[in-house]
Amino acid sequence: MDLAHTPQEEEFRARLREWLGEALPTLPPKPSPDDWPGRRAYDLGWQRRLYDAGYGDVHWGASPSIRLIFLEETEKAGAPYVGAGFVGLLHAGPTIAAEGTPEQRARWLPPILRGDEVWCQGFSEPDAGSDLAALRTRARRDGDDYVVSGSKIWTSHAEVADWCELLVRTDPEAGKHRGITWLAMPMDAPGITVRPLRTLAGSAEFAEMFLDEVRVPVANRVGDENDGWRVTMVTLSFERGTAFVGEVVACRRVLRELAAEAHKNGRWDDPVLRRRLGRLNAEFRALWRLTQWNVSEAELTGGVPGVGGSVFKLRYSHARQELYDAAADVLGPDSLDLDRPWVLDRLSSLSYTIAAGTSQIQRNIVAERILGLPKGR
Amino acid sequence: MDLAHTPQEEEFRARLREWLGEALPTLPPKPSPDDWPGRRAYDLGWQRRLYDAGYGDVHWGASPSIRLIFLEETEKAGAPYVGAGFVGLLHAGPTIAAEGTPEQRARWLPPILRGDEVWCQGFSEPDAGSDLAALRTRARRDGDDYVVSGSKIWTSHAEVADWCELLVRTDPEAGKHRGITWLAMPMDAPGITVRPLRTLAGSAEFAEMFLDEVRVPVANRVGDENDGWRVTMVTLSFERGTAFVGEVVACRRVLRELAAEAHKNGRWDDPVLRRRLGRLNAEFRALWRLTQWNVSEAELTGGVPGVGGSVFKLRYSHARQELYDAAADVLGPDSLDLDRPWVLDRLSSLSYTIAAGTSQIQRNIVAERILGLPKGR
Amino acid sequence: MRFQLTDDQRALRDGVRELLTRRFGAEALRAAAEPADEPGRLDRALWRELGEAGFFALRLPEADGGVGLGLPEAVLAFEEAGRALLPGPLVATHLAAGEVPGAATGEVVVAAVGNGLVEWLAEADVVRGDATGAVPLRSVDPLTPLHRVPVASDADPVAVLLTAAEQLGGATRACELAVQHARTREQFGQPIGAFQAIKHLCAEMLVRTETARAAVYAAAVTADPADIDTARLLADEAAVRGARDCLQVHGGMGFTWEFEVHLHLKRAWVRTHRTVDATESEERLAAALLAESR
Amino acid sequence: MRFQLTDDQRALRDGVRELLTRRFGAEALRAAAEPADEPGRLDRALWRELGEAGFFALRLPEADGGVGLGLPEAVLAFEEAGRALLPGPLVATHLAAGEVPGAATGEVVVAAVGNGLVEWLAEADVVRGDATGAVPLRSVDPLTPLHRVPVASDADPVAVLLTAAEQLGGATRACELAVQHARTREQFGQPIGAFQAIKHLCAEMLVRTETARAAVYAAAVTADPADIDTARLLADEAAVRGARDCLQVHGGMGFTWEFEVHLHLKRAWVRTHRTVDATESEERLAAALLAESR
Repeated sequence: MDLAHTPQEEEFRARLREWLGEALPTLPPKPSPDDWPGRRAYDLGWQRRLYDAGYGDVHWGASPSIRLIFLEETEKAGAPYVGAGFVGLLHAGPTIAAEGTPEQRARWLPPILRGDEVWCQGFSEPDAGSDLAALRTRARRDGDDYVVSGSKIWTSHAEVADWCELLVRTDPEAGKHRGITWLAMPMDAPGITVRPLRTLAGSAEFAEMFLDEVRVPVANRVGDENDGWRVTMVTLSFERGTAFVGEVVACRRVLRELAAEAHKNGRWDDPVLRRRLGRLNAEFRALWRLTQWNVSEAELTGGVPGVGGSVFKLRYSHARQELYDAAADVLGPDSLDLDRPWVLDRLSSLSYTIAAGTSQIQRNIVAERILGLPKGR
Repeated sequence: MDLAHTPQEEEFRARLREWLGEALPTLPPKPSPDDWPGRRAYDLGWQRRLYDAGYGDVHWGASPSIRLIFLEETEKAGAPYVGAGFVGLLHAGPTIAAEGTPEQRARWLPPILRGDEVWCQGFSEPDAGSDLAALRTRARRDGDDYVVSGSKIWTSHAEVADWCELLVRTDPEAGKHRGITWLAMPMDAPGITVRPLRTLAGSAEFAEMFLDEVRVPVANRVGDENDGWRVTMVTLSFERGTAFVGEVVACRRVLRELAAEAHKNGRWDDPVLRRRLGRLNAEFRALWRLTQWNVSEAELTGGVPGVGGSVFKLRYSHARQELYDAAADVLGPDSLDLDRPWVLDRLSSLSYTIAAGTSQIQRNIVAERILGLPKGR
Repeated sequence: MRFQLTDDQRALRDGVRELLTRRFGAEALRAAAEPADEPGRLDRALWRELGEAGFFALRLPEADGGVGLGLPEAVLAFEEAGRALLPGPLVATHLAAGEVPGAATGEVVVAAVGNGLVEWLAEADVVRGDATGAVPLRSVDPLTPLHRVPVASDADPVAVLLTAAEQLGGATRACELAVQHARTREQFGQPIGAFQAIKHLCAEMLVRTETARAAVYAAAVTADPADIDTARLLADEAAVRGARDCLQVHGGMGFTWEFEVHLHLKRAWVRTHRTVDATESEERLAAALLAESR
Repeated sequence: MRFQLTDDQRALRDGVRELLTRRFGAEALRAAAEPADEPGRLDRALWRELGEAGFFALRLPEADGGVGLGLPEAVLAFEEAGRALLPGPLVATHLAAGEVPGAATGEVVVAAVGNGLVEWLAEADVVRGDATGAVPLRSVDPLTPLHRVPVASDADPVAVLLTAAEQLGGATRACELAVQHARTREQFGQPIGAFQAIKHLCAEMLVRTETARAAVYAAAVTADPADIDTARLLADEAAVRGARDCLQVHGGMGFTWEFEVHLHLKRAWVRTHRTVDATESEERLAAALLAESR
């Protein structure tokens, strides 16, 4: 049981740090959140920089420890995260790498790694949220194409994506988890309508996507027809181990800033608030240790992520909400001002117990898959 | 909407107060918790005093408002509560009054009211707790008797009871809620074994009861054969409106004592503890208002208690546990000393979210019967 | 003791609800929250209609042209306003009726300096309290424009109570919305309300709401300071946690701008800051315990 | 980084568990908790056996007759002690090894003055700290006799950490017991663990336990003061809430004296008072934040 990295890993960290120190000052200014083409260019540009410096495949090829160090250091240095590259680097890419044909890998992977193409995700539907396998977007075979109709929701970066990893139903007669197929849909195909979806934080971070007889070549299918559920599960579990490394580092920074702000505005003198921040310090220190524990486990089991990701996600999403509630108490009435730091983050923290599996679903997973409790009738 | 009592009610309160002022100083000393015969005599003696003074039937005949005042004033004066008379006065008695024949009422009710006889309750079984209707204690008809075998648990005062309100299964073929019958079992019948059951608080407040071919006359059946579930539901809902009046009054006194103790031992200077006590003050003030609300509702609907009792019980049982957790913080390390006040109460508060319907069951009741949410499949 | 709504009180509540449903229903709420729609403008016609209906003059003596009712009735009206998420400086204008000419009839809009904040400052005709140095902020609640002021005014206990009544209304609405969704939304082949996880969230929402209701109504009857502090603590909790649980029950849908639950949450946050700090209510209730123990 | 148990550490943990299951299993625990059974007596034979197994000398250098292992191994051993609810002044005696003759081998039982309390004072051969004015109290934990003392001793951080390790063991056990019961107990025609209400209680128990585990093990590796404060706060929470949830899952059965969960809860309470106050840990962690922010 130890927490020290190997000399090679520490060397990786030192090199990365040095490179970040040189690269970050040369970054262009960050585009505004509503400037989608600008954000695409910015995020892909950064990915290209990483690629050129030899860090392009850190989310894939590297060991969990290296990935941990990469995410820790980039967050600490204030570097951009994957941004528009998210689905390509962390969902679609790994799926294609694991399940695609050599031709598919050659076609799709290099542009992801080089920061040339953006992917978005077409999984959730209005009537298939927690119950993702109930999806109804229909694909029927017509010659060498699938013809796809239906609607998807919570698609991020859809406005500027080149490709969409799409789950469709190819066999409506089969059981709910069978009959699903994974397709790579070109976003310039006729019949796709994208409509921005405004969230409670006021931003249009997501989109709805309506598909009307969209033709997708059969050659774009990854995995077998009707085997898409299994293919998807690979995708969904891929990033579990290190998914929140950067965020935990960021939350710990926010905590320090909260202490400084409370000290400045006088609320530090209230022991109720102070001890609450102390407890949150414990909380996020522990979450960092849990991350290290999960990463080490993934490393020992050859990178296969366990269900431990659900344990982490449950605890973390609630801790994040508590963090921003504490931030509101540090701010007092200023917590009602969207121009103050942390106020928008408080709003977006509300999605953490919902997105990527609600806390209720996560508790089912933990209870059934880790603890072996029976499914209800 | 008002909180004032009628002049008649206030006159009742004044008379009661005066009487308590005279009666209480003449009470014999309280017997030790392990002295069962002593406790029986003490509790029945008090009931007899109430009866002689015209308060014997206050739990039954009186309006909810009068009952509220009675419970409030007796608790404030430090008078004994029903004690060994609990099941007779609040469960079996009301059931017999509502569902019994004239002969049954004449036989069993006067001794309860006069403090002559003690009843205990034989409902729960080792395998029928939350799922009470799954009870398996079997009664077969043999001439003018039922012959009863099985086991019961959580029977209080069984050692000194004259009668037991017993739920038995008379038709094992019928659906779970059918085939149950309500019997009054004489506790001196041959075949009854009572074994004290020690709780985590260290006391033998409850007992297990084993029944081996116990003969109970058919004439002791209240309600029809196989109609016992309906009969029982009447019993269980009877006391909902005012069940916890005395306890809420007592909890508010405990809160004041905690403030005084904290002030004495210096912990009052800790704002965390102080504000917690302030919040608990709000909590129990609100629970008192909710009691008044429920009592007024019962009065308007002719004394029929609603499901609002589940709302109250849910909130109250958790508040009571929080109260005694706060008491532990007021005491500090002394909270580990059983000779200190509140420490034993803290232990017994642990049963509140379990006994008489766990919080989980209560939430089902609230969700399904008040909010109309569907039963799960 | 008849701690239940009278028939008149029930009629009053239904009347206010009917008016608000007609004049500020779900569609109007959605439209008002559209940022395109001139945020921070008050619907003066609706304001006068409220005035005509007696919303502001509710507690003024009939001799002074008021409705001559009491705090319980005002609490019921403000509960409905909270339920409908009615925008505007309702509490400030209600409290100004009889003191500021035109407030009672809804012709004059009155804002008041609260606990370091002023709501609706720019839209108000009259501002009570010292608003010197007021700075606008970008309000988290799209339906409540806010200014920050350096000084806090002492809170009128009635303002605390009426704010609690609004919180109670918001909590009630959040519970209704959650239950409605849980009954109809299907996942895994059954309404999600059939799952215990959802069922128990809804049950706890109701428990918090009904406990807060008893506390708020009692404070309206007694006007006792400790009862008012109690009402505000319970109602704040019911409103904030209710809106959050409602959001959780709705899943992704609750996270969209179109669905009203976020407006309830944001307004609930605004109301927690309107009068005295919650910590002050806690301290006063603690001090009351100590005083009673002597 | 290999933040996982090594094979040696796993073997050590299994060895301690095997020893404790054999020598202090469920039956022995029940018997020890029987008030008839001379409460407050320590099983000296078992104590010596622990000594022989190296429980107390675990961290002493081999040159001094110790096992020569480190804090991580000690934490694993104490976690097992917590899991088994092993009675006795284990932490005090372990810390005395190498300083108090006979402690390392289990021949001498050592008690220590803690945060206003001394555990096992009457049974101890040696008492460390100032126990003047010690007064016995009627301990809530039938397996831990307690004295109250007027002064508190400064807490050794290792004592804080090993106590956290015991809490972790108790939390682990409570979760196991709850899951076991939820799998087998049937109500309403199915195991109660099939109901989401129970399922989610158990899931949260595991989440608290595993988060505490990461914190406790990390503190054992670094021995950093902030890591130790973190470990104690998380482990206290996991142990106390775990025992309570375990009790809730067991329903009435959990409320009986015969079932071990109440002993876990009571011991967890005792351990929260053994070293520094939790509020002190919170304050130190808050101060650390401020220091890091500069």
